[in-house]
Amino acid sequence: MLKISLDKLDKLFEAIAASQTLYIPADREDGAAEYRKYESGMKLSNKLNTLRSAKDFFFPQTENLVDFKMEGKNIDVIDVREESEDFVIFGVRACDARSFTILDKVFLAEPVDSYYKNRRDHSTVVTMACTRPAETCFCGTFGIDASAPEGDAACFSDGENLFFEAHNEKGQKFIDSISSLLEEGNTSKLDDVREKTRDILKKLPLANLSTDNFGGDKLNEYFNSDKWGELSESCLGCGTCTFVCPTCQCYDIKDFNTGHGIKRFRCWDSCMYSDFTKMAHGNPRLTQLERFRQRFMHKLVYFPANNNGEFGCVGCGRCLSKCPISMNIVKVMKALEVK
Amino acid sequence: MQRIGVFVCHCGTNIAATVDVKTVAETLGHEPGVVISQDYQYMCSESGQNLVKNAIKEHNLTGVVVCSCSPRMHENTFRKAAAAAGLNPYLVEIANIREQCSWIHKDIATATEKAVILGKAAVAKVHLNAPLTAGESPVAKRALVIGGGIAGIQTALDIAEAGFDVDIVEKNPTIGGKMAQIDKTFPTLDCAACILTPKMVEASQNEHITIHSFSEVTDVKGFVGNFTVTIKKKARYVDETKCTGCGLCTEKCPMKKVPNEFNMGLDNRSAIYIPFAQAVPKVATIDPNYCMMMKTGKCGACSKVCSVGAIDYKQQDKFIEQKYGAIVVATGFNPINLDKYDEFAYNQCPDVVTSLELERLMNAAGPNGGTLLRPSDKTHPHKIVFVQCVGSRCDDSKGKPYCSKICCMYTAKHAMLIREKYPDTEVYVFYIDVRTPGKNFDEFYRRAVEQYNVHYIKGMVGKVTPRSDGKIDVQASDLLANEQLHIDADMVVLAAAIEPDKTARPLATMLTTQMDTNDFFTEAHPKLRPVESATAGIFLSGACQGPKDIPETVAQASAAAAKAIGLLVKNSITCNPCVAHSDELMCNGCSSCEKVCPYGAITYIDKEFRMPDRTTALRRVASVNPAVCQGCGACTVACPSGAMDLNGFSNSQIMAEVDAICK
Amino acid sequence: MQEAMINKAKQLLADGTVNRVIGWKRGEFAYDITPAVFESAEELDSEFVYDDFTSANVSKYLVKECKKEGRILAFLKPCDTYSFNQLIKEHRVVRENVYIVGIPGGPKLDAEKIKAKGITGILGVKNENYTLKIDTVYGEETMPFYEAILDKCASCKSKKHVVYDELIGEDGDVLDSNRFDMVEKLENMSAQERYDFWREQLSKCIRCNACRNVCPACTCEKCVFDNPNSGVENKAPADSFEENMFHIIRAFHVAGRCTDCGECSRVCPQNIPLHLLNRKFIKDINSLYGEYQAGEDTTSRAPLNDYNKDDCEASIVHERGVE
Amino acid sequence: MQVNENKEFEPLIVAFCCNWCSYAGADLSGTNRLNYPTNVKIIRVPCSCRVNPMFILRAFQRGADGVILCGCHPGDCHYTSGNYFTRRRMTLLFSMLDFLGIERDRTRVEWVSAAEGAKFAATMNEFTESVKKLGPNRRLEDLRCRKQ
Repeated sequence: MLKISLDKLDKLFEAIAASQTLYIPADREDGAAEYRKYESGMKLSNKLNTLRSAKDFFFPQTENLVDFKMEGKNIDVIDVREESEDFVIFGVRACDARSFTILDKVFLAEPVDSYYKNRRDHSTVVTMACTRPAETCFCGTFGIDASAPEGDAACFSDGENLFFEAHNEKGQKFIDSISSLLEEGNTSKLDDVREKTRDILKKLPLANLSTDNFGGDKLNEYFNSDKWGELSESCLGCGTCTFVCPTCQCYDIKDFNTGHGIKRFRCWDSCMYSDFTKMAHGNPRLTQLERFRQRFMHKLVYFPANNNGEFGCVGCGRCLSKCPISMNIVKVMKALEVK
Repeated sequence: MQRIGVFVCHCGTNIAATVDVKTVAETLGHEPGVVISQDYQYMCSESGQNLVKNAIKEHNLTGVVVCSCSPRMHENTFRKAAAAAGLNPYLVEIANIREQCSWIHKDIATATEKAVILGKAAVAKVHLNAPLTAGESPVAKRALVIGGGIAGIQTALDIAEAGFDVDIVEKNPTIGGKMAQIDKTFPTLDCAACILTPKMVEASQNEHITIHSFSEVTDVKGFVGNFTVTIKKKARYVDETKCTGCGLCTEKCPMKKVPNEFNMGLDNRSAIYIPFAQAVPKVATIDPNYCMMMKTGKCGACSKVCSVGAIDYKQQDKFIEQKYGAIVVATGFNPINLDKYDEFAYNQCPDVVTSLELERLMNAAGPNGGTLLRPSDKTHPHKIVFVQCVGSRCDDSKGKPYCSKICCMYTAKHAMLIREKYPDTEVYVFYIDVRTPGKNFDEFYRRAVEQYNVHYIKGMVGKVTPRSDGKIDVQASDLLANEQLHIDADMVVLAAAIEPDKTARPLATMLTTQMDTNDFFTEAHPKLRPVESATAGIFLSGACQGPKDIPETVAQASAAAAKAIGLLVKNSITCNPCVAHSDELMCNGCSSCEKVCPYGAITYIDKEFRMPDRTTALRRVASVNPAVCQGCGACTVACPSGAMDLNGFSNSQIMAEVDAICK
Repeated sequence: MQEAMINKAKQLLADGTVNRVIGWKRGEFAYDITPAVFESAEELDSEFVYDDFTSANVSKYLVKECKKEGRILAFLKPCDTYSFNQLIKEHRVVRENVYIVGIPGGPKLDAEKIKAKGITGILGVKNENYTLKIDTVYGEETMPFYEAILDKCASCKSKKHVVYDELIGEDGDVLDSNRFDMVEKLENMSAQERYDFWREQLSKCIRCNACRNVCPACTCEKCVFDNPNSGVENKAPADSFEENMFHIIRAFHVAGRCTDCGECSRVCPQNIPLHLLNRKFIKDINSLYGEYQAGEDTTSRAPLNDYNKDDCEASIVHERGVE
Repeated sequence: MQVNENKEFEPLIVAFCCNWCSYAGADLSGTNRLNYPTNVKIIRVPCSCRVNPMFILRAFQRGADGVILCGCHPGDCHYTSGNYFTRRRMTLLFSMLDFLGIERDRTRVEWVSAAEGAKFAATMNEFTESVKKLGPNRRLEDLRCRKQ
């Protein structure tokens, strides 16, 4: 496999950034990792994952859709769409990489979301295999191998070198573009590392969590489960889980009056919010129980029902560590399963 | 869809000289919702108003913006015009392009630009104006006067004179208050009782006046025109309706060692008593703390001698509830307690007295029958020292920061009376300043100094020490001569500061009126509304509002009566529709709004609401009484959820103006 | 402690004093503890937990709980009692419907602090003489207890319970805390530095509303920021202004009401030190209008619902400190 | 913010004036022809205590460079106590804005009575000058509202 020595990462990043915009996970001052636009000298974070998911690249929290310009009693409609430039997201973990597939199923299905597609088309996703998964990881539950991530191209560290592997044409093009920095390397140590990682993955506390009892056919079993009351009673109705989630894809479209025009924009919405999908007649889900149920039913039942059994969760564990009251999909799955 | 008319006034050249009114009218004509935009020479003139009225009818306008002078000038004019044309008057907004534009700016271009922006702000606001209707609230045709001193009596007489029923609530067994205890009045030196007691009798005989003596207000509910007051008639153990005031019981009562409050404790009364001969009502009262019958069950002397059987040892407090349209507070004042003034030896020496005690000592109905004698040995004093400002104009916590106002004059009166009656008595007055602003006041004071040779000394008394020989050593400084003085006086008279009655503060809470830090009631405006409290329907009479002498008190009492009558003659009152209102669905019931409301207009009710989960729950929500709310808006900012909003100046209206201006 | 609490809860359930108990429920790991309502002795025995990670302030749940049938037992830490008292003051809870057992408070642990040390794959955490023994899939790790405590506990203001029906353990005292140190540090920076500091912090905001929704002072039936008719509704920080606006107004709305329980910063997924905004108001109130601790009592007037005729003028802001 | 032909920075000032004192004071400065800059635009409110901090932030969001709040002198409030509440609210709000690094001189509270037309004009002249020195409001503006 082609490889580069880890101490030459700077050179690699410089080379990528010379031709297109590069984003890498970097540590910010408070210690958390976030994707940042690469600038000289920036160091790759050694954190397991970024605090916010990578979905922002394709589905940003807010996005202007169209402007209306008002002059007296006239209104002009202005398309504010900008063609995206090519960019590389480096160091995406297996879970986030899978989340893109899930988002694609939503935004690239007819009618195609052209804003999303534009960014997706211009991106190259370079993933990186995990070597130190955390207790909150349960990507395996959804058939994801943290040591063999998807993406256009993937890379693997054996502690000294970074090995590259292309998964498609885009990925191959990316590797070709940096091939001058790469050399063929021996993967025997890497194989050990991967073996070890897989061992660890098996030992994680959530390793045995299974989706066997969930899926598109479970609507009736779970919708009226008496567990929802107990599960949702401590839910604060905040949007933390939704906003750190790599697969949550609900949004709201709003108009902002700037004084000299209207900016129509979309922004993330959360099914946990009291005004979620509020319509002229009111709100279809009046209680927090219903809203809470919606989130988990969507991920575990509705989404697989509409997407050939694919679940709306990738087991990244962000909600497990960020929920203010530590209620999460794992607890929900375990509670529902118990009959 | 809104149909707004814009009317730009030239105001002759007042506006048109600096603002290009045509441009303003034309530009505003392009604003969303504006269907007609006109300019005219004088919009406030008859024909200008007709222009507006016709436009309202012709274009079926939903809102009107007049760009003209200040709304303080003609807002009402245009509101009336709109109303006459069938448009709700509160759908009119004024853009002030004269006082706040053409008159202060010189450059036509920038002034015009600003006028347009102000016009746009008004258009933006009027888009959100809601039609408002001034509510009406009925007025109960009865007044309550709290306090039966000269202030309360005068107010009650004036209100009764106008033909309205008035109730006086007096906490003591008789009305009359402080004035009844005073001997003579300055600056005319006529006898206080001679001028007061006829008024007391007049009050008791007036068919419109009901006197609740020995009574207290215990609860006040409601609002202007519609108060419900609970009055406690304290048990006096004598049936008021039967007692003839013959006084036989007071003579026969064996318990005669009760300090006599009326005479400031300078002599004693019996356990059953009538405070003084001219008391109104002239009804006996039993003091249960001293009555043998009440304490031990053995006696009953009064009951035996009472030929009408008025004595009732088992009498209970009685509560009556009454509706009033107006309430006048006349709770008066008291001299402060001098216990903390050790330097003046008030508690050590009986011959150190307060001025009010001196009044009683000199009064013909007083303990000495009008002869001035020392309380200690009943001898005639030959040297009397008066100390001014005892506790007045004081920075420390013992006293009061304010001037008690009446002391300078009554001390001059005392000094003069003593010198007149006892020329062999020397009188010294120690003062900080002598304040005599009042008709014939300074002349009066000068007479004391010049004609009666009262020794006025600028300086403070440092220490008063009773000596074993019965004399009192007064150590003082003479600031003008810059020397220390020692006077061996026979008597010392302290001009104690006066303070509001202790019942005033709990009463203010009940009435939701405001008090200052000294517990004087706060008037609605210190200059322009001196006899009204900030709470509608509550008026202030006499010294409860601030230190006052008798003429001022009577003047204010009549003024308060006039204000109360002005309210009582109305069958109903029109309420300002620009008042706060609470959106019950958003209200948290947290009480923040209530805390900042200066009028007590906000109350809370428990109301049943449908909850999201289809159950119902009881929630505490704020409710604004539009008859009481004056529309300041303090509550709207105190409310975190924005449930509280203000008609005419709503959050969205003000923000629309901000947006328009900042556009 | 946990044992004593379970016993107390069982006893109060058994004698009918209460019909349910609000406390905390064990999670998947050592630290992911969820507030929960228990209705039976069995539930208490199997799931009730009170340990070094039990930090969530349950007083806000009582707004909802006290409207239900019967009385609820609430275990309140000292800081939680201030929140509850403030809710009593604002008529948001019905005191009689809650039976309060005061329990000793923190310091409580912050799992994020442990993870920040690079410790991961956590299977268990034990406190042995104030050294944390952390069992992980990668082997055992240790770290000093006090390096892992929550920031809010590091500047604890009081160990005293201001409202309770009974206590387990001794009551403590109000403490001299260093809680205003960081506010002061910021005050002493230049305006530009302060601006840069807050821009960096607030630009992290994702408007998840966790700070607001966890806040025991934010119990509005409808928040202005969720209300389309309020004119300031916004769902996402679409501009840096909106990031500022939300946090300024939120802090202003709880000014004089915030008890400084620190939950806002604890729950912020983006680690924004939001409590500093509240503490700034508290510090200003203390220095300008006299010491005031929200939640200390249920009758005093909140500083913003009160005034003094001699209050300083707003110009004091322009005159003091660093420009 | 406005930029005139000379390209000199012209700040936009929003002045909230209470109906009873300051608005009347502003009228009086008009009656007496006491000039102050056109930059100042007045919004009438019943009492200074009606001004919600949200209005002030709103003004900055929409492009105001300075916001001044005028009310009756303490003790003279038409509603007796409104301005006392205003004083506390604004002191705390301004302190918070300062804490966030927003220039202090963009906000101000001034007590102007109905008789103080001269004071009103002087205050507005002075405030406009001081905001002019600060330059355009950048720290508390909403970029979406900036005029292109």
